[in-house]
Amino acid sequence: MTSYLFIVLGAVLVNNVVFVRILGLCPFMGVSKKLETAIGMGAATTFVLTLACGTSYIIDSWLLAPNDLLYLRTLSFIVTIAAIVQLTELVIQKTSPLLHQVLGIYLPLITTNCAVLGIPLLNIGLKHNFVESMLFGAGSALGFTLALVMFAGIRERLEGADVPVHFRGTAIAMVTAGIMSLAFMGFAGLDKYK
Amino acid sequence: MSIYREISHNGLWKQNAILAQLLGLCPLLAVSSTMVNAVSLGLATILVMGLSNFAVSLLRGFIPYEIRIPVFILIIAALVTIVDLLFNAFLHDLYLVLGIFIPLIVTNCIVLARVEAFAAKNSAGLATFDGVMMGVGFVWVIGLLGAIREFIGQGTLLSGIDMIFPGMQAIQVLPESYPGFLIAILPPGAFLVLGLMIAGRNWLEYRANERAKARLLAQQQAAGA
Amino acid sequence: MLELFRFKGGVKPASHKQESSGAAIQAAPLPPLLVVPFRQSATGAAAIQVQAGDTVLKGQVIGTAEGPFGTVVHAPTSGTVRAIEARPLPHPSGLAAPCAIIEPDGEERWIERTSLDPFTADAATLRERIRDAGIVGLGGAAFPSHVKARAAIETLVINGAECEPWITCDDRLMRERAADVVAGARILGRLMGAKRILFGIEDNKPEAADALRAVLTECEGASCQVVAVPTLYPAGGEKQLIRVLTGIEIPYGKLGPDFGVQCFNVGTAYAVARAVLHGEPLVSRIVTLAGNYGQPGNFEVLIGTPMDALLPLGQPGVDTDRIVMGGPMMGFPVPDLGVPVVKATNCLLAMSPALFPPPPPEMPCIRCGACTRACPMVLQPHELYWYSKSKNFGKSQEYHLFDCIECGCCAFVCPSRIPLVDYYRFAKSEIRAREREKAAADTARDRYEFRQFREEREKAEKAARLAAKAAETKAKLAQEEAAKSADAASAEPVKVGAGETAPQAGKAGTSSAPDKAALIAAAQARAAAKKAAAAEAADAAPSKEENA
Amino acid sequence: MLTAILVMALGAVLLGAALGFAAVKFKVEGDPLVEKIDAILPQTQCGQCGYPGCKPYAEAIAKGEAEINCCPPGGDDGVRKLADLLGREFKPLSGEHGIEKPKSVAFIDEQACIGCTLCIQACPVDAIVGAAKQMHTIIAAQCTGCELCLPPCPVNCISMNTLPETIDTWKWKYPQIPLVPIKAAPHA
Amino acid sequence: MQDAAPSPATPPAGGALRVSARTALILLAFTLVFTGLMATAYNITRPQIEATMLEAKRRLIGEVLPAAAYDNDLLADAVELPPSPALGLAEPTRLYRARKDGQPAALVFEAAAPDGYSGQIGLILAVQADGRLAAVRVTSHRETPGLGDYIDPKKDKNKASPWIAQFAGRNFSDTPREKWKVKKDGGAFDQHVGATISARAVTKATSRALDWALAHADALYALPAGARYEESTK
Amino acid sequence: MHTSPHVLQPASVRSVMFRVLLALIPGIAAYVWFFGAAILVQLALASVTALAAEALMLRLRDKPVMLFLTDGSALVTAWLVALTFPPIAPWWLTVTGVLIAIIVVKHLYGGLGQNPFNPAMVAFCTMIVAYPQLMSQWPRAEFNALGPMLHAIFSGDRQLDALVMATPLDALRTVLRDPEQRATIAGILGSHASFGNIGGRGWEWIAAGYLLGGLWLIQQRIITWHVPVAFLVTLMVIATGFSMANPERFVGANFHLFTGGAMLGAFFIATDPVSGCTTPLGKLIFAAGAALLTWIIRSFGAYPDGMAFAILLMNLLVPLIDMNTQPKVFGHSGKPRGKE
Ligand SMILES: Cc1cc2nc3c(=O)[nH]c(=O)nc-3n(C[C@H](O)[C@H](O)[C@H](O)COP(=O)(O)O)c2cc1C
Ligand SMILES: Cc1cc2nc3c(=O)[nH]c(=O)nc-3n(C[C@H](O)[C@H](O)[C@H](O)COP(=O)(O)O)c2cc1C
Ligand SMILES: Cc1cc2nc3c(=O)[nH]c(=O)nc-3n(C[C@H](O)[C@H](O)[C@H](O)COP(=O)(O)O)c2cc1C
Ligand SMILES: Cc1cc2nc3c(=O)[nH]c(=O)nc-3n(C[C@H](O)[C@H](O)[C@H](O)CO)c2cc1C
Ligand code: SF4
Ligand code: SF4
Ligand code: SF4
Ligand code: SF4
Ligand code: FES
Repeated sequence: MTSYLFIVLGAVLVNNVVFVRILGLCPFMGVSKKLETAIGMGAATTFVLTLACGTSYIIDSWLLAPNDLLYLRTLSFIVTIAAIVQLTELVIQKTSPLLHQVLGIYLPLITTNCAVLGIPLLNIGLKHNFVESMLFGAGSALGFTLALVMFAGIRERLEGADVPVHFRGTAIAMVTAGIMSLAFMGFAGLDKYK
Repeated sequence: MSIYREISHNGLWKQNAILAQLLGLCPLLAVSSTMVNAVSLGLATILVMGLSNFAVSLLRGFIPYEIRIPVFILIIAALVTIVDLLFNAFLHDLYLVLGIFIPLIVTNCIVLARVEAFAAKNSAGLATFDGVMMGVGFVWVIGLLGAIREFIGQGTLLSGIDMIFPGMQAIQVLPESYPGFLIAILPPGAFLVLGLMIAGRNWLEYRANERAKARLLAQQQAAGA
Repeated sequence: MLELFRFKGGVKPASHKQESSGAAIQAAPLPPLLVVPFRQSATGAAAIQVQAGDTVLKGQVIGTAEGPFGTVVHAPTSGTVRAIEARPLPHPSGLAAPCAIIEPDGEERWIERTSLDPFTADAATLRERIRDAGIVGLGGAAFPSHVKARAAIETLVINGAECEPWITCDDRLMRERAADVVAGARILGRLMGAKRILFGIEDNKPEAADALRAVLTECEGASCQVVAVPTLYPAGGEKQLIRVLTGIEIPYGKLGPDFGVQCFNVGTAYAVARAVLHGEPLVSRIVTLAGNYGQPGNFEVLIGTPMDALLPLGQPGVDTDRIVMGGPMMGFPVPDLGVPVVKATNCLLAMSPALFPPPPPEMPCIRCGACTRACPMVLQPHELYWYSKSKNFGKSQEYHLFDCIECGCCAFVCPSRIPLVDYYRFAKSEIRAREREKAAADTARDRYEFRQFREEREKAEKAARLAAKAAETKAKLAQEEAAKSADAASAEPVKVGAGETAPQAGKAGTSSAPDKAALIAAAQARAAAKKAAAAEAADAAPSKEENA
Repeated sequence: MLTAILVMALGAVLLGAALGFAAVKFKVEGDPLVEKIDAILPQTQCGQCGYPGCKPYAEAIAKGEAEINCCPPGGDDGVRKLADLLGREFKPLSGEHGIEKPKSVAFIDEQACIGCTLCIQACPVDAIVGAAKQMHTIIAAQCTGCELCLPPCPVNCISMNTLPETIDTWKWKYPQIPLVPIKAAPHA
Repeated sequence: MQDAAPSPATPPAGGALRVSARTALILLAFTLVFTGLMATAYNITRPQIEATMLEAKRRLIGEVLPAAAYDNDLLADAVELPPSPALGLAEPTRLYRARKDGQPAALVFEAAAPDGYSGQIGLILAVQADGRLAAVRVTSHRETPGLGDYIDPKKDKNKASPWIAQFAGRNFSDTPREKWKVKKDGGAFDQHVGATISARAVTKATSRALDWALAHADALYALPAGARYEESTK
Repeated sequence: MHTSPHVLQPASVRSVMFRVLLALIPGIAAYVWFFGAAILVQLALASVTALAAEALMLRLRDKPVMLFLTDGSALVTAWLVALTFPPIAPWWLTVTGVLIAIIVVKHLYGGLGQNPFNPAMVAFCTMIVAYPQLMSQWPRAEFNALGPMLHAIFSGDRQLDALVMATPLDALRTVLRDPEQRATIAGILGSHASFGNIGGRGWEWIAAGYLLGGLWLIQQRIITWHVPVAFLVTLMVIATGFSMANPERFVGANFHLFTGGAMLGAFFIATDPVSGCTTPLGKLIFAAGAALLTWIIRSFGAYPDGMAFAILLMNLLVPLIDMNTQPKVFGHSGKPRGKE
């Protein structure tokens, strides 16, 4: 049980997707101007990534590995993920218009979030089992959400700052992300205690 | 001819995937800790971009609108897999270093964006050129980033070149006693250096604008006089 | 003893009361000209009832109330109206608005004054009297008092706190005219059915409190009490005083009566007493001259007295560089010394660089939190500042910008010397302007959409009619058309009648601009030719008016 | 090789069918985005953006056909709001559609008006009243200041007046920060 | 975009089916073509990839045991090792047996030091048949870059004689067991000042692994290739 | 036009900052007593660098140089950098740290008051990540001969075995994490040279000095009680709890409070108004979070003193905390936030 907890905590804090694994940066930079959108994107990603990790585990261990088709991983994963995104959108559109309003515009963006492919691939590298894969996916996505939301909070505040003109916008956002990832290095070594 | 110039200008500078559009950041930041890694992944990206643009523009007549995205992804993923296999076979050390970032070219938004925005609407020649130019735009940025990080971080350039050309040596730029500035090689350094590069681009743009304005003013004055 | 409550925050600036509180109120002499603005309340201007050349009596109505929130304006003295013209007002903008320029005849002839028995008159009559006497809040906001006195309440708070430094007009008023203040309070109390009346006075004015207590000994009916409240700026703010006296907190967007309290300034109460008991409308008020004066003090001044006629009474020092209307915490510099004293003018503070050093340079906010500790409204002034400065008005509203009472406590304590209140005022007026624009845009959208709808409908109707006609008599129609377009250069009546869209019409007009005469002729011809269509359009316009 | 093709073919058939079906079945209709964009536009209905009114421009933006910086009455502020809404990059007002002007209203010189009704037809918000051959007047409160009525007037009797500032419309100015260094123009 | 889109409220079922059938077919075609392409690429590159992997493995072994030291097909002469606490290993690994002229020459196997500064340090060792440690190398570690990472000779500033080289050729007779420690703990091996922990971890793990190899060498050499070794002795 | 108020309390950023500097003096005095005058050299070095960098950036950004240069904030940052770095850090380490703090963390964000991160702590974290070894070499307590230290600071020669010693925190973790040593906490604390009566030797007195200065700051109303109290109490509670549960593995509260940067952090760093929370509840959460993270990183992490990372991590959360801990506005108590 605790090992599961460590997988999640490790993915959220110690090996944060954005700051340590360096995945999912495009949405991290792109949808972090407002807190509201950041939360929406985080929720959508969490949902999709968890599912993606589960399905990709199944595909890999039931379909690809037994048939010696590992080179189809990239293709089959990305296609499945695209389908999951699409189907999720349809399902929530039909069942929960409210949720669709919240997540709808972010779902299509997720396909190009490289974390949704990267994390399932990492799962395989880390030899996680099914439950661990899902937890790792969820933890990573939570880490992504945490990073995104904190970043959005800071960026909202930065909008009023007297940042030197050439640094306004993305440049200072990058510097900020750098300092954030420096802060996350403080968690280094914690995952030693599994 | 001018269309080619425009495409190159777009790819290399104006619409530069990273500096202007902020796409494809993950590989950029993750594998640019040394120049060799950076350029290698960049070259792989060029390869994928050129090929996928070429393939899509050739096949564009056959792709129905509503499934264009899945088909594009299919094409890109296939090409990426092939590149991945090639790296594994011929540049194994590099393959280990670049890790998941080769397959991740699939999700690199620039590739898909270019395919959709350009290749799906243009002839094969133009599309390939566009793909390559966008890729070159990516390569020079990632290469520069890698060079800066490596230089600050360990005072060398081209370390790891022996993974590609066995026998070649890294260039020790700063004296051996340089203590290195590790942070540049670690993730925080990647963000910081990229931030500085974007600021540098802003500054260059700004200066170019100022110059253009001054020139215009001078012209007007000349005309007025 | 009444249990007192505390409000959070507040500051203690040096009070400087004794400079002007020593001497009795003097009557200011009649100025050679009075400038009486028709805009005397916070809610708008009165309707002008006099013309240049009219002679008026003291207390005669020269402007009548417009709408339920309107107030009446009176001639402050007898004399002749010299002109009705726009003059700058004592307002931060320095903008001009219509004023009556009255030349006094020096006789101070009153209109006929009738008193009213407050114990027999019914509430409506009393309220009418208050309105007709032109009484607005004298505590600063100049809100029409009859509007405030409309509700039924539990507790009436009479605000004699006078928490602003330097100002002593209420202090002197209470000391010298306690009987009328209390009488006014009782009238208001009766009017609103108050069970108790609380006089809140800061504890640095014991004489005033004693004077009121002396009068209050014979108080019956409603229980009246004079309460000394701790001296802490802004204890005199309505919300703070109510909080201190009753424990009730009135949020933004709510009014005192929603919680069974109402608050009037002592000067307002006094004016009510004069109006009801003596039939005197509000034509003068007490003004404190304090600050850089040789002879500071309090003066009873006619409304409309130009400030440059009043100021010499206090002998302002030669190094005076600004006059501030109101106190140092909330007042604003008057833009022009020719502006008149109005009902809201409680103090004219003379400023010199020595007494009031110019503000040191503004530094960035260091988020030290001094302002948050000082804010009596428990706001986050630095956040309001941060977002107002960067014009992120949505955020500043999220941080309750409109709860801010502009008391200035935050700016007073700010180590970075940021003129915080200036930013809030900027943001507030910007937001209000945007709301106005938004409302205008919404009406414009409705009207535009209605027009689109109408044009569609007309087009459809026309098409239907045309089709019918065409089926009927093709030849005849063709003939008619030919006749119509005979002298018209360009336009085709059928098309125009069918309602061409606006931009196209515009282009049609511009394209043939050069020859004006021909154009006019053409236009007239066109107009004649499509009389029917035009009539239809004109019909439609009013019908739509009704809809809107 | 064969298994590979089989496995992928299976997936492709399933996915292709699902997506193709979805594309038809769940086609999104009506775009709430247009309303949101329209709410930001100033509703001057002046057509300077190149579209016949604000709503058409809003539709064009929603479709991605129009830039967001073409509405002069909305000014840079308007562009900024659109940029926020759409997640696009802010760009300053494009000069080619005109420049931001202070709000004004049209005024008809009633002496000169010949009652041609042309301006009535031009006005997008029906702010002009009058009948043929009779003097026309503009209801100032409803005039959006679009200037569309100026060109059609055959006698040029319509002029635009900027609205004067009154105490009610007066705005507090942005507090100037006395931090600007006292330094002769550093660099442009 | 789509021209004749039917109203979404009542999609004509036949239309939807037809469209989806067509798109499915097209997608299928693309899939077939590109999967074929990939499969071809895979088949072409497979031999090369396998060769590269072997080469990589051989190179790794070469780090600890020169090719001249044996003449058998080392990679084929392997036994399965179950997870072994003594070696610090939680996963099954392979152990290779080097033989020269049919005689046991060396054992090449992996081990791990669990107590590195920031986690486990992976090692590969070659232990000669005469009980000497041929060499040890770090295969994976997460020690602090620039501080503890000198245990990896690639990162060691002293390229001429990297820190880890000091173990080569040692055995328990020239360095008694109680001296297999870093100097700071009174042992025989150097450490870098300020980064003793990494050195200590590697030293201890090496000594343990050497011990283990000596104890099990005979049994290991005796096993048939490909067999699974059971530590029945304990 | 400037309107109201027309009177201001006599307060200024400068007086705030200089009082903070003053409050650091007792701690610095103890520092000099135990570790020698090298720290004064570092302070001077840091101050000069900070002022130069500040002046340069102000000039580049066209801001009034003298106004900001004399506000004292750069000096506070510089002093905190110097006080958190080892006193025998090579000169370039201090200089680089200060440059990072002032140029990157302060001025790229717009200068005074606008930086979301604590400049001194970013400098510390950057340097400990980049040069962990240099950043953890401290002189032996009571070894206060200036000469060798100056040599260490200004020459490239870092063969300092005689001079340096691990910090108490570092020493403790090194020993505790070595399973072979079978050491008990009590044993280590008694034996090792770097431990004193309460915390680290010398450190405890420095911490007491900071405590004194910090209390004075509270009395001066420059900082409020929230941050130091929440920080110290949280650290105390967690440390006590764990050390009671497992005295073999976890040290007690006294040690945590009186060693490393805890006291400095509680009174001078977590209280940085610019990068910290401003609401009362926010301050409590901020400081408690920082203390918790400090303890976690100290006890399990790779870096010996987690205080800097903890504060930086909490800096990331400041906007969110502030946003969600707004005190109830006058009259709005009990009602949900938001405008009607
Ligand atoms: C726009 C506005 C509307 C008001 N409406 C009422 C009202 O309907 N009833 C009432 O009793 N007071 C009303 N007031 C008066 C306020 O409650 C308050 O007493 C007055 O503004 C004086 O407050 P101040 O001098 O503290 O600013 C209104 C005030 C304003 C500014
Ligand atoms: C910060 C602040 C301070 C105030 N101080 C006083 C004061 O000292 N005395 C006073 O009568 N009104 C003061 N007012 C005005 C009162 O809030 C309130 O408007 C007034 O007492 C209502 O009475 P009125 O309508 O008769 O003016 C102050 C208002 C504010 C916002
Ligand atoms: C951030 C940081 C990282 C460290 N990394 C390592 C490391 O990777 N390996 C190591 O042996 N010591 C490392 N140390 C040093 C240890 O904490 C400890 O001080 C050292 O190993 C003791 O060695 P000494 O006895 O030679 O001083 C690190 C210290 C710090 C502050
Ligand atoms: C109580 C107090 C604590 C401060 N703490 C720090 C600090 O920890 N680090 C720092 O760089 N500056 C600190 N400063 C100085 C100043 O706030 C800091 O330089 C700003 O972050 C610069 O914008 C402090 C100032 C005060 C008043
Ligand atoms: S008092 Fe001034 S400096 Fe302090 S937080 Fe408030 S606005 Fe900022
Ligand atoms: S002016 Fe506004 S923000 Fe400032 S203290 Fe007063 S109520 Fe609070
Ligand atoms: S330019 Fe005119 S018509 Fe176009 S959106 Fe703006 S206001 Fe509306
Ligand atoms: S009156 Fe003229 S300017 Fe005003 S809205 Fe109508 S057409 Fe436009
Ligand atoms: S490259 Fe990783 S999200 Fe775009």
